[in-house]
Amino acid sequence: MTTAANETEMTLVQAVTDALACEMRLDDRVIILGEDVGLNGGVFRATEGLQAEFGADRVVDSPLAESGIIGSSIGLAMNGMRPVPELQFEGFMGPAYDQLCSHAARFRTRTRGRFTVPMTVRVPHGGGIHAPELHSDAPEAIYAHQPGLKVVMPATPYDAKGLLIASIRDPDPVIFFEPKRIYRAFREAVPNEAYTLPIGKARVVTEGTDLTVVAWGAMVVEAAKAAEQSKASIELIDLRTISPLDEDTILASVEKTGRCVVCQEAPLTLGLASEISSLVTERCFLHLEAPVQRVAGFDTIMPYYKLEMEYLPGPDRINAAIDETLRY
Amino acid sequence: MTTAANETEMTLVQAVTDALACEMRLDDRVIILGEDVGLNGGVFRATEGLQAEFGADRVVDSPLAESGIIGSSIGLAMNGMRPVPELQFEGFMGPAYDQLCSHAARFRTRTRGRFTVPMTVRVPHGGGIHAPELHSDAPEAIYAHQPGLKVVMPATPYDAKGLLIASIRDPDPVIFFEPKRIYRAFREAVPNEAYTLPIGKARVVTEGTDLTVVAWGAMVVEAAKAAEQSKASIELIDLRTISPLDEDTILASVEKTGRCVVCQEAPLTLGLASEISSLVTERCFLHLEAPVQRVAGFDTIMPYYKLEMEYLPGPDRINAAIDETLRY
Amino acid sequence: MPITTAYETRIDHVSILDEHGVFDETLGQDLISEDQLPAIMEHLVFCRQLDEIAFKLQRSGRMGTYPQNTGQEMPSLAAALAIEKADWLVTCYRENTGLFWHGLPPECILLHWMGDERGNHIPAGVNATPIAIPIGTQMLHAAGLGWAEKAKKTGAIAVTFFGDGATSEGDFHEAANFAASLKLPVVFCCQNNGWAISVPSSVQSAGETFAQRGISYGMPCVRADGNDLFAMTKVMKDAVARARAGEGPTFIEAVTYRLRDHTTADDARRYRDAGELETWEARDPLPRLRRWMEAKGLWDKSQHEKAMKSGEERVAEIISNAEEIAAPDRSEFFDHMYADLPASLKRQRDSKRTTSLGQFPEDLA
Amino acid sequence: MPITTAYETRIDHVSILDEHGVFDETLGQDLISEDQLPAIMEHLVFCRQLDEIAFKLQRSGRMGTYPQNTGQEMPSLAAALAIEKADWLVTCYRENTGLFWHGLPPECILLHWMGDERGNHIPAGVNATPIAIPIGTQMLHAAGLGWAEKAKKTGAIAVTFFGDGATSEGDFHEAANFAASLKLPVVFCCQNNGWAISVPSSVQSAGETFAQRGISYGMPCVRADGNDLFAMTKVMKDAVARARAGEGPTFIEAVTYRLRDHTTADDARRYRDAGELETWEARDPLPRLRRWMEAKGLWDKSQHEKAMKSGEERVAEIISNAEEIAAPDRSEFFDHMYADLPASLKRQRDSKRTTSLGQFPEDLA
Ligand SMILES: Cc1ncc(C[n+]2csc(CCOP(=O)(O)OP(=O)(O)O)c2C)c(N)n1
Ligand SMILES: Cc1ncc(C[n+]2csc(CCOP(=O)(O)OP(=O)(O)O)c2C)c(N)n1
Ligand SMILES: [Mg+2]
Ligand SMILES: [Mg+2]
Repeated sequence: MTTAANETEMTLVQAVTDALACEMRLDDRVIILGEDVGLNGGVFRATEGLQAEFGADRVVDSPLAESGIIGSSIGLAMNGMRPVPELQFEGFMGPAYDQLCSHAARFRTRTRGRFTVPMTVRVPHGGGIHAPELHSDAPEAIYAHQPGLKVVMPATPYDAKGLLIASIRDPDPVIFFEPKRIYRAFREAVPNEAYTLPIGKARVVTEGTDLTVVAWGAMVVEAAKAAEQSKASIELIDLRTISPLDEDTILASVEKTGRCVVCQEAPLTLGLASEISSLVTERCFLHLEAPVQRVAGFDTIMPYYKLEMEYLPGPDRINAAIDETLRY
Repeated sequence: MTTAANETEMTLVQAVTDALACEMRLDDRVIILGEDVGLNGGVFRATEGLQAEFGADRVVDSPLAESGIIGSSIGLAMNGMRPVPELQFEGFMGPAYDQLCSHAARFRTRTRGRFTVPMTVRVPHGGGIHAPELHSDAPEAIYAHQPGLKVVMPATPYDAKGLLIASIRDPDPVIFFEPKRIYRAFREAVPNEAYTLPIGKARVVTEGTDLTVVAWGAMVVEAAKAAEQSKASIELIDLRTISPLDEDTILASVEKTGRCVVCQEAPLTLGLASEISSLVTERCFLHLEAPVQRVAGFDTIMPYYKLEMEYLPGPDRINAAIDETLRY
Repeated sequence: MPITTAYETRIDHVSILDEHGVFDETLGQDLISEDQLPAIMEHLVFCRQLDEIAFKLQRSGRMGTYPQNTGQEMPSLAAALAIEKADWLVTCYRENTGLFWHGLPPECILLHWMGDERGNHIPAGVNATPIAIPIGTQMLHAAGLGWAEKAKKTGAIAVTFFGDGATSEGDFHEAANFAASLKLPVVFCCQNNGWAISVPSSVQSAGETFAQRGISYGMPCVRADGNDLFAMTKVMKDAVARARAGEGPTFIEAVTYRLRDHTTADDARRYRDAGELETWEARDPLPRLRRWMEAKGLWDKSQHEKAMKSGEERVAEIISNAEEIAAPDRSEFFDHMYADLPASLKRQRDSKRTTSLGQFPEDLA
Repeated sequence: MPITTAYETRIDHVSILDEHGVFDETLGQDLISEDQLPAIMEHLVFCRQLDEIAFKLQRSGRMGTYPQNTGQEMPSLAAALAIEKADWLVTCYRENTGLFWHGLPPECILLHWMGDERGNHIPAGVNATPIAIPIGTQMLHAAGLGWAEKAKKTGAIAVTFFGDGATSEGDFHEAANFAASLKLPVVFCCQNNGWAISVPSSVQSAGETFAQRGISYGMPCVRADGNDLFAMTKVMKDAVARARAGEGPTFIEAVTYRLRDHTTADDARRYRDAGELETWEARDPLPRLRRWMEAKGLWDKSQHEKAMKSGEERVAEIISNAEEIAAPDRSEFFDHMYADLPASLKRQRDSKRTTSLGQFPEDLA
């Protein structure tokens, strides 16, 4: 691989750091707050070096309180700043649920536009890293059910940088999930300059004709492995944005292939796969050769790590669903 | 209407009070806690008279703190009590989200059965009562996505009493949503004795052959109106339990009718209707004459009450979906 | 010395014009200029009138649930007197006097309780947040608003109000702790009005005072007679000065009383002692101020009658403004969901259908 | 009297065996019987060994992330000494000494950190809750556990432990307030170890002490040397007695120090001063107690060597117990979701498929 002079090979987590640094250089309204984001650079090192460059007033170690982090970020955002709070793990979004869903999501419409909340909440997401309880969940559906929020999840370093900068510039609150399992899984060339990718647009990873696979975050990697192993011609879609959904890209693909499998880490019931399944069915019914299949985590608590790989869908389970759908 | 000697005509909210009183007489582990549940009998009078009968130690006015109410109820439940906390409105579940989903839902499996949480959280649910902001939401999908919780919602006084007693006796945590719009909408005969109805079993309200309508809570009343207005033969299912879903009853009905419309107050995206749609499609695909249709609230914040009836699905919108599905 | 003192503190109670009409000349000096007092009195008369009429509007079905402010007029008004236009008032729902003084059109409050979000569209230039329905959540927004002013180095500050009940919520704790730890320019004012709906303040805290809630965070704490405009103005001015000087937050407990039902949906006779109510009616802050002003020759009966009359007229006008506003468009609630409405929401708005087949557009409502 | 005292308080700091080896005979008398001390010392030696070995297990890939307890052995041990078998220990993750003394098999803790929920199956009769991963949430469970004992009139109580960082969470506030307001038999013990991962305790609170957090709730507060077993035992005994007598909760701040990294996933050198660490190494509670016991003739070198050796053997046995437990069944995580597994979950468990077509059962894993 060759890297152009204006590009650097980086991992997904490095792309996150780079996006933050780029945007903080360009816009001094951007302020980072959270637990351990300062000197320590965050427990995943996503904010490494930022306090040194931008100072302790712009990269702020807050008290250990998630509702406090989000609630005060809302006030910052309402008053001309561009806060980028970090919640340390998705399992600790719970204490902030109320500020996210009762306030961040509602201020624009509650005040008919007088107040807005241009805040980007960064949250490491998902399982597979051998971590303790509540460090491996996949709560994206909860926030996608909440009108007023946007939910974004990149699956590559390039997307991570472009989508994070777009999120920070977005005039509305964004929950930016970072697939921690692939934080350091691979590198790719990422432009050094700031750039944005559109929120709400999915990416067709590989084109295919037999069946559409929809995935997001770390599941994109698993789905790609499955597609590679499959004899069928798979069209793999990486959602990139979970809310609002890029309905057009999904529907156009399934209209073409007539078959669809959706992969998620979250429990089956009421996960995003259910939404995509019902959407596709309603809008592509007469094109469907088989029902949309969901490959998901089980409707159990994500087990501690001894069994986590039993829980998480991998290429095997994805391919079983692909095969079954093809044979339907 | 005649009422037997061992029955009383009552409204849904009276049936709730009656259920609590019956069970408190039978089981002194049952304890009620919440805001204003004592002398005031709750803002909807659902606990009216209970403090007078059972004393201030068993009907406890707590400090104003929803996480506190649920978190301390968890401890009570783990230690031999049967707490029945009340959250005043569904819009105030937010602060308790973490204790509900990170703890109540997890203690049994977290401790592989050493600790269990037999707690029943009563929460008035839904719109249509001309109330302020955050007093009219429909968050059931959030809690149905959480493994480890059960979610119940009655639509009649008879069901309210039987399901509430069953919930209190259930060995696992139950969120018991009470459709406040129909708290006092009608009366029916309710047995004076304690009785239970099975959690996880839906009720076929009316049998029909052309199309299945699935609803729960206050939407059952709207769906019944729609069915009455419709020329088609509608099979109306009242879910009664939202989690776990009574898949058999739904699937058997759609296998028979080949068409299905699901009605909910909640926003469309990732509401329970999406789950039912994907389930029915996966399991009845070859029986389906038309895609499952969802009739839902919009993907917006529930508006303040001047416009709330624009938001909530009523018989017109339900019938439009029925007609469209029939003509598909 | 095995047992030593780890910590020691005391909290002041401040009173200037007491319930018996005694005025402390030392503390009270130059707090509020005598010139300003008649305008303040007019404002109070008007606010009380609006509050009582709002109750009647609800009773006659012209408004939804409404929480009366009567009896609690002084704390937020004192805040409004103590702050500048650029400062923020981050309130709950019993702070009409302060909000109106700070520039909020009273129509906004009525529209809100009439179930219309347009009442929350605070006019540009008025730094106030809308009515906070979920209890105890707005103080965190105040912390953030103040933080932003600190970051922008404007010198502006935020004053936030909440009830005794609200101090039981975790968000109160996090807000106070963030403000103290990060030295944010915020003033916390707890209106301890004795009740949270039917629950007495003794259930909200086993502490002797609510003022001591602030000790946890290492911030200065003070308790004041919340029915005394002068005492409230003094503690507010001190706290505002401290915040503006970069010295961080202050915690104020304003001891006051809810003279009416919790809201129009409530009936306080179910749980509240008539005797307690009487005691507090005697401490009503309006007559107290009026008597003192009359004794000082700053107000008289004819001024009062004039104020009553012009108040009545203003109230009537405000009500008709609020009632005569054109009904919102049926799909107005889509308009401010996002800066740009996503395609799926546009389809929902245009079709008024969440169902998705849409093959029969003639069915659309 | 316009300015009066609304509230006044002071908080004690308690020290008995100080870092220089000075022992306060008055306060220290009869706190812990001399007969019991050798067993306590053996326990401490064993716990420290297990803690250091657990670190190595993680480093060699035999265990997941582990939070070392070293340096913080005394507070929870003091609690365990002060309570009865029927009382509850509701801890976070640095309370091994107390938990083991209270009867928790050490294997449980190892299994937990080896990613196995079976470690959380606390044996019947041991009243302790499992490791609390989400910070600050367990104190509410303690409030409820204590409440249940009160309701059942058993006389049993709950002692809950949490860090300095945890006191910033709203749930801490709600737990303390519920316990105080409802007079629940609960003891709150904050282990202020100076840090919450990389964040110094000065960020968690602008207060001079963490002990003053309890003032908010009107509960007795005390600060003690958390590296002094005697001081901790004294304040625990007092607090336990108060709870048992129905007088409600007490707030204890134990001033201690985290002598190791936050967890094995952390590297404290990134943010922590070497000098600070040295200061606290000199205050290490184990050598302090050992020196004093040796001086009093209650312990000697040979006993220590024996304790080291038997500790080593016990640790080895515990580790092999934890490592040799049969692997959990692949679908074991379904077994305790509900008392009765719903039909849909049974299908998921049996088919290992969340997808639902199931027409080709031969595809099932
Ligand atoms: C989070 C939340 N829980 C419950 C309610 C219902 N509720 C509305 S007002 C109120 C009492 C508030 O008491 P307090 O804070 O003392 O304010 P006051 O009404 O006395 O001014 C309650 C429980 C709410 N609005 N929000
Ligand atoms: C709710 C929540 N937020 C964040 C974390 C991540 N986290 C784990 S330990 C810790 C610091 C805890 O500090 P403290 O309470 O002082 O306990 P200590 O580790 O010092 O014993 C943090 C932030 C968590 N586990 N839970
Ligand atoms: Mg109050
Ligand atoms: Mg700590």
